[in-house]
Amino acid sequence: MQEPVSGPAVPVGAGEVALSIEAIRKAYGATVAVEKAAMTLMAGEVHALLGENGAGKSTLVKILSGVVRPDAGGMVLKGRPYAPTSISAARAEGVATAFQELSLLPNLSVAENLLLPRLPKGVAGMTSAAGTWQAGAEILARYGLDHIDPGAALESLPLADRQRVEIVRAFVNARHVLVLDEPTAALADTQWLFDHVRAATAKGMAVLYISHRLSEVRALCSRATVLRNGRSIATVELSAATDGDIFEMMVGRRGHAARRAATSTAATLNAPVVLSVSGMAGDTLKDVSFELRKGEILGIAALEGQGQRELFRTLAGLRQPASGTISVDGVAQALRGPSHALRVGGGIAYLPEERKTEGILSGLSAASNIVLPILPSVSKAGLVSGRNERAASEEHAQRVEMSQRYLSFPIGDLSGGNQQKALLARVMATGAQTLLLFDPTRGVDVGTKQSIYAAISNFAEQGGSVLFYSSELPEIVQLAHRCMVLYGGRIFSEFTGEDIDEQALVAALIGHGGAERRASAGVH
Amino acid sequence: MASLTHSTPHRMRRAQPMKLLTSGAGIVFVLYVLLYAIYASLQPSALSSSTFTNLVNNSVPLAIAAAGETLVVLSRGFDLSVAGVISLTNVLMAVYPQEGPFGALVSLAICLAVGGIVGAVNGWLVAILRLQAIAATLATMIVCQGLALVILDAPGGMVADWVSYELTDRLFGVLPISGLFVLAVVLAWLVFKRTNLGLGLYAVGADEQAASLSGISVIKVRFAAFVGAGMIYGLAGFMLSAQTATGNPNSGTPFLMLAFAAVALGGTSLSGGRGGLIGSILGAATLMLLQKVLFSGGVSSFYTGIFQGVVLVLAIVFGSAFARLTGRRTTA
Amino acid sequence: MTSQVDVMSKFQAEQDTRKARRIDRHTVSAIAVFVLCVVLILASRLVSPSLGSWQQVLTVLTLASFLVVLSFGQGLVILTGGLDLSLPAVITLGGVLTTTWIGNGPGAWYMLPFVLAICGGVGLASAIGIVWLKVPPFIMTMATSIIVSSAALGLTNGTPRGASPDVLLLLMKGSWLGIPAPVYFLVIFAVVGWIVQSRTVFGRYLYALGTNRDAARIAGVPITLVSVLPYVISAVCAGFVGMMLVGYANGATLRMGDNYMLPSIAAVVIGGSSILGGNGNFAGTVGGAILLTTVGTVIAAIGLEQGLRTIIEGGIILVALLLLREELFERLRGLSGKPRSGG
Amino acid sequence: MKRSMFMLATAMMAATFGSGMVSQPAHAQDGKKFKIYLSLSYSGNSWQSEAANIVKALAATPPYNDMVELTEVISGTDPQAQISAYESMIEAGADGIVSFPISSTALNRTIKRGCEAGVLFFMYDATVTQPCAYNVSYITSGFGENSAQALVNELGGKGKIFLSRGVPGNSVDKRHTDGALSIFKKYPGIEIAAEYYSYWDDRTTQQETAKALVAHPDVDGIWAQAGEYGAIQALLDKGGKLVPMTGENSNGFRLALADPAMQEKGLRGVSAGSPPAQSGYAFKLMMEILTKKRELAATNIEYPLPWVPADKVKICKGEKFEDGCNAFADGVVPSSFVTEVLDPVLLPELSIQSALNGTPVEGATIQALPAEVKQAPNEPDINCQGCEPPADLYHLTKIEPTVQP
Repeated sequence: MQEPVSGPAVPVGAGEVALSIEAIRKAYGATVAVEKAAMTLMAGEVHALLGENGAGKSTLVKILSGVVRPDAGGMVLKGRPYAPTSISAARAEGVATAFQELSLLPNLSVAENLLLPRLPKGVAGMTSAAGTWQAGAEILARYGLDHIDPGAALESLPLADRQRVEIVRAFVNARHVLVLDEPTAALADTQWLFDHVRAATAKGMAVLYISHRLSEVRALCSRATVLRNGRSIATVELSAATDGDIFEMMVGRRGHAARRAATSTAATLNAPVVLSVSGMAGDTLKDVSFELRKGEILGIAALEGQGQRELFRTLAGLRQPASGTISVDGVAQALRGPSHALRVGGGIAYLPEERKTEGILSGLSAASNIVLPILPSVSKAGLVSGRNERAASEEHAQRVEMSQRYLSFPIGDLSGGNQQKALLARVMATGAQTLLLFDPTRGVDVGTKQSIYAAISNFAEQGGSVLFYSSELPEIVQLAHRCMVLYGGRIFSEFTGEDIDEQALVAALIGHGGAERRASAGVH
Repeated sequence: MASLTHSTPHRMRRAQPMKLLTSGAGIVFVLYVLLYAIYASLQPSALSSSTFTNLVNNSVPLAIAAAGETLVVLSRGFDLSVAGVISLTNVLMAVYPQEGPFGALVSLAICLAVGGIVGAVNGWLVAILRLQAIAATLATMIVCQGLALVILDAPGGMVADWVSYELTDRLFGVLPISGLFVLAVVLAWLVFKRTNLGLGLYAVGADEQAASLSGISVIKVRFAAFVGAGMIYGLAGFMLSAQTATGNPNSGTPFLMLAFAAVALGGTSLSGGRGGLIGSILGAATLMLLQKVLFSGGVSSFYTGIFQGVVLVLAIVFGSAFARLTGRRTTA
Repeated sequence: MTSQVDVMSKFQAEQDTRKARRIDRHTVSAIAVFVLCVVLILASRLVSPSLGSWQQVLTVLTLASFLVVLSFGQGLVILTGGLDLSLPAVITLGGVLTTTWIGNGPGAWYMLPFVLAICGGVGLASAIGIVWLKVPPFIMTMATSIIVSSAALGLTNGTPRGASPDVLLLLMKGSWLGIPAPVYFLVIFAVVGWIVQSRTVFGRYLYALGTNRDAARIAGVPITLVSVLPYVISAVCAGFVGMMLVGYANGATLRMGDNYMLPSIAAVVIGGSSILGGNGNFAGTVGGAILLTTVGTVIAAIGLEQGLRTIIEGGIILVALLLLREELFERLRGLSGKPRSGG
Repeated sequence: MKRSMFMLATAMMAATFGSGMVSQPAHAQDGKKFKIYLSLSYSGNSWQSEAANIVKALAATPPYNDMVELTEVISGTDPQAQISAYESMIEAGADGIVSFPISSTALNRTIKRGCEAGVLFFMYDATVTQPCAYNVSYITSGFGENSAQALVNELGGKGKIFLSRGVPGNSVDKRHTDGALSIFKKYPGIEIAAEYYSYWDDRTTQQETAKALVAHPDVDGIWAQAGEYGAIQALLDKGGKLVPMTGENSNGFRLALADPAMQEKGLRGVSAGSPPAQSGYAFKLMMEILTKKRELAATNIEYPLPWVPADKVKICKGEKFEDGCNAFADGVVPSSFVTEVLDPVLLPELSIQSALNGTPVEGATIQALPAEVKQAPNEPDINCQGCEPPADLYHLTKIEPTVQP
């Protein structure tokens, strides 16, 4: 930790307007993405941008970053008109963005990614490999990421480190305004980010922070602008607004406090075992054994990289364990692949980690995406029946409370929340009795989260079993009947029913509870 | 802080020789040496400098053409116009010969310019108008072949003597001069690779959207790739003319498939972003050497193709198996 | 709570008046290709008064039938993100085996499927290299192509013998109600092909695979089978084109497939499919094949030297590509390509 | 696992190299065998394979079977590949190379190097402009102009015609077409309605003719190069009316010319064009030079133009050209079989089987060639470079004009 964590000192240039945008409008053909969006960012402020998926946040971010140009309206940066025509132009003016869909090149090195599009020059104007490595290493060190090799190919990094690289690059390029679009989607631990955001604001940077995690927003931001259906509804002081207020502004009506879903913990304890893992090891996993019972929701809590990814992918048949056995409905199975996993016993279906690369089939309609695993059952003699497909997709969309009107659109055109709903509908449509859900609410808005929670609970109430990992502890607390904490590839501890408690989980997450630092997932 | 996020071990920079060996170029180089050893054992004269010069002269046009194709393939494109540009520059060389060393320079400039113009048209169609590269370059290839036929409707014409003699000769009795042109292309590539544009090529090939969000001008990179490729095809046409000393309106046609084969053999991914130009050059040289090896091995003519096909597949399979064995996918 | 969230999504649906894009790009693109064919045929009257006739349409359709069958297989392979360069060699193989093994003797009813099975075996060999040995499709099919041509050459000793089985002569030379049999065949094949690609489970799997292999795998698509089959089908189609050519010309030559390589890819791409896989529509491909053949008939009638005609041919293809540009439709309909990562 | 894969592959390579697919050059102990190479372009059509087969048959006919070690190399359509093949042959110590050259000019440098190394180059059918090579070709014998005049005579000097050409950008095609145009140009009544490329292939000719027929259903005659049988098929597909046409030497075309049913439909014409027998003649000439039976400096040698009008078609009873016959019954050979592969005077050793399979005729021995060879006239870019063509380059040799322009 090289950077001092700044206290609540008065930021440089506080009170000065860094960026103001007014009456921005952007339409894609007949589709209006943003209309009458307005907002003012003060220097030294962390300003939240809130809204449902599809409210126009991403478009606004793209406008700010110079990726797209608005049809109408204007922006003023540090008192001068601001109308960037490209990413580079925006950067030149001191505005930089860490994108939600990471904008990194997998085949280039970390250092090259950090320095794109211009690398340090050496002899005769050629880029210098050593200089690039050096500059990359310096940047990484400055942001406390010296465990990342600047020469490593980006694709060799875990997702969380890739996200950090994306964030660091934005930090490096931002002078006046830093836009962070869902920066913690892949980060279980947000402290690192918060420290650096605070350090930047202390120097007068304005930060626009976009996140679905209200707890993070409250921990970091002072004011928030709420977008709904492409319009900015209001800008509020966060300290003066309740969660309910914000929810109401986002969706247009009042929401509810989350309820405790797991009421039937006792009933599941004696239910038959559907999935049992014993002595599983391989890669990061070490001697993992547990049982999942009928009707049970088993949560996995872990910091990133503790083996949860390997565990889920092994159970989905995507990788083979070095040792150990997996039994489904009491029968030992060697899972040969996802389609095999779907067929063994009551079936195991997997909701993958990365929606974009492993989940959606972007050109196909949402309906086709949902029914993909059950195509044969909506077909007659090998022909897909349009009516059956519609009926089946509507049925399963309903289980996750996905609006039917989205079913006929290409899934790639839908918002992240609706994509995630469709993917959840897909795993439910398989008819599998066991669901493996890897961070099922990553990057989705509050409303969608509630729909997903409800769908998971209903599934379990009807006798299905769920193994789910979440990077947000409150989610586990709210949903799980039982929770296991993975640490260093082992099951470190286990909590049942009412014992599932954030404080206890936090201690277990970092091993032995002796840590001085809180695991900040969802804590505020 | 970092203690919590230690998910990957500290990665050391890999030693350079290992990286070279596992790169596409390294593997095809090993393959080339192996084949040459077989060739030399079957045909002792293979080690003489004149045989080697002939082999180099023979391989140079394809090697340069494949080098050009690599630029486009790296940016995740296809360029079929290679056949058209070579035919076109070849007939220009034969119909309008320019004598003497200065004339050769003028001819070279014309070839590069013609290639560059065709490349610019491709770049305009693909990068700016966003047509699919394979279809757009098919059309430009057809147009170029038509132009070549208009200029010369049957094989004939004479390439300037200076070009056809000097460029196929040897320097100091050992170094094939045509090889120096390949070397020049390689040097230019090594310099280009270390420019922002060169890095952009890899970036655009890997993920166009991410590249654009990283501040790279995708249009500029694509356009440059096509123009650069076109100019290199022009050079390939120039070298082909030097070798055959005559014009043929269909002379580029055989290069179409062979150039792609050389690129793939050289370890460049046809889906973009991975590989390099040196591998393609070695790939082209390997393809030409293979013919020699099969000849000296006495493979019956009808079945030469079976050997060529099998060797092509084996080379790729071993290449990737070897790369996997040494545990690293290649990036350069 | 469930009911309340329900209310909320309804509420949201009513409030959100912004529209999203429908998936009809490929239909539009296919229609556009056909319109372009018609325009080109009508415009060809300017070249020669005998052109632009019903007779021309029939000739174009007859000649296009080869390309349609071929580009169906090529289209399936392209849909999965691959490419099949072995088609010309397999056409030749199919044709040569048909004339040398069957000829106009008996046994066509069981030998023709057998020859097609051999062609399918070639496709299977390519697929094995691609799926299991991880050889890039481009190289693998190029290698099978070289191997198969070489084998066909050795097999026939350079001179293919024999003539066409009667059933193929009937298919290619017969006519009914004044319309040549291949035209009926083309229509039936186009419909069946469209159904296979767009309406069957298998077709849907191909789209899934071509769009996102990892996602398709996780969603339980039997990816091995679905990766292999397109190459087998493609080779069977090519073998059948070989047979059609045998019926058309009553004999086989070793170069009979040579001129079909690039057109088979061009038909697919002009028809609106992406060479990178995951999208496209067989109707568009059929249109692309007919368009290319139409260009050929028009070019053949132009009285210019070959070089200039070649230039015009390239030019027409280019203009067609420009007219069929996606952006152009979008602009025409006042819609546009919404960025993939929704707002 | 990787290691075993490698070993497997090595074993495979070794096995195939050692197997029957490899023709082991049988090194003659006495060292007297002539090392002869047969370098082909593409052995993909009847013409090419017949030409190659008769060379193989001759090399296996006594006494050459004990004197010649013949190796066949196929280079495809790529001049680079043929250059590479020539170079390999020169390195391997060839005595002679009999070849169908892919390009008339691109091979020159390599040929020159070969000549300097003492290799004899005999080109058949297609030619090269390198003076140290022997060209044995009918190309100068006036196929284009003679056949064009025959068509003009049939049409009475006027009508709409198609030109079914060969391969675009090919010198042979250009020579034929130039010759034909020199005649057609004289007759204002002759209108060239369409001109297309057949790639000397039946199927392509058929498709291209079909396309041309759409625009010009009222065609009166067709001047065709090889692939002519496809043109007949296209006309038949169209509805049965045939027109006068000229073409090359396919057996199918000859039978059609002689078929009364076809004549009824309007087919008239003449069969002429490229004879595969040139390769055999070239080979025998080369062997006579190598065995010192003949002295001949490198030169261009003209092979006589086969010329068979409809009324001269005569079907052979046996497997040889005997008693002036010049075609074979349907079923004996494929319709694409090029008949002019045999010659009673120049190649009496051969039969159809030699042409189809490359096998020598039982009991036959090599017969000496006539002493005289016919010098071919100069044709720039065809058989010489920077030379002057004779003034009467396109003069008629086989036919007289029966109609005046």
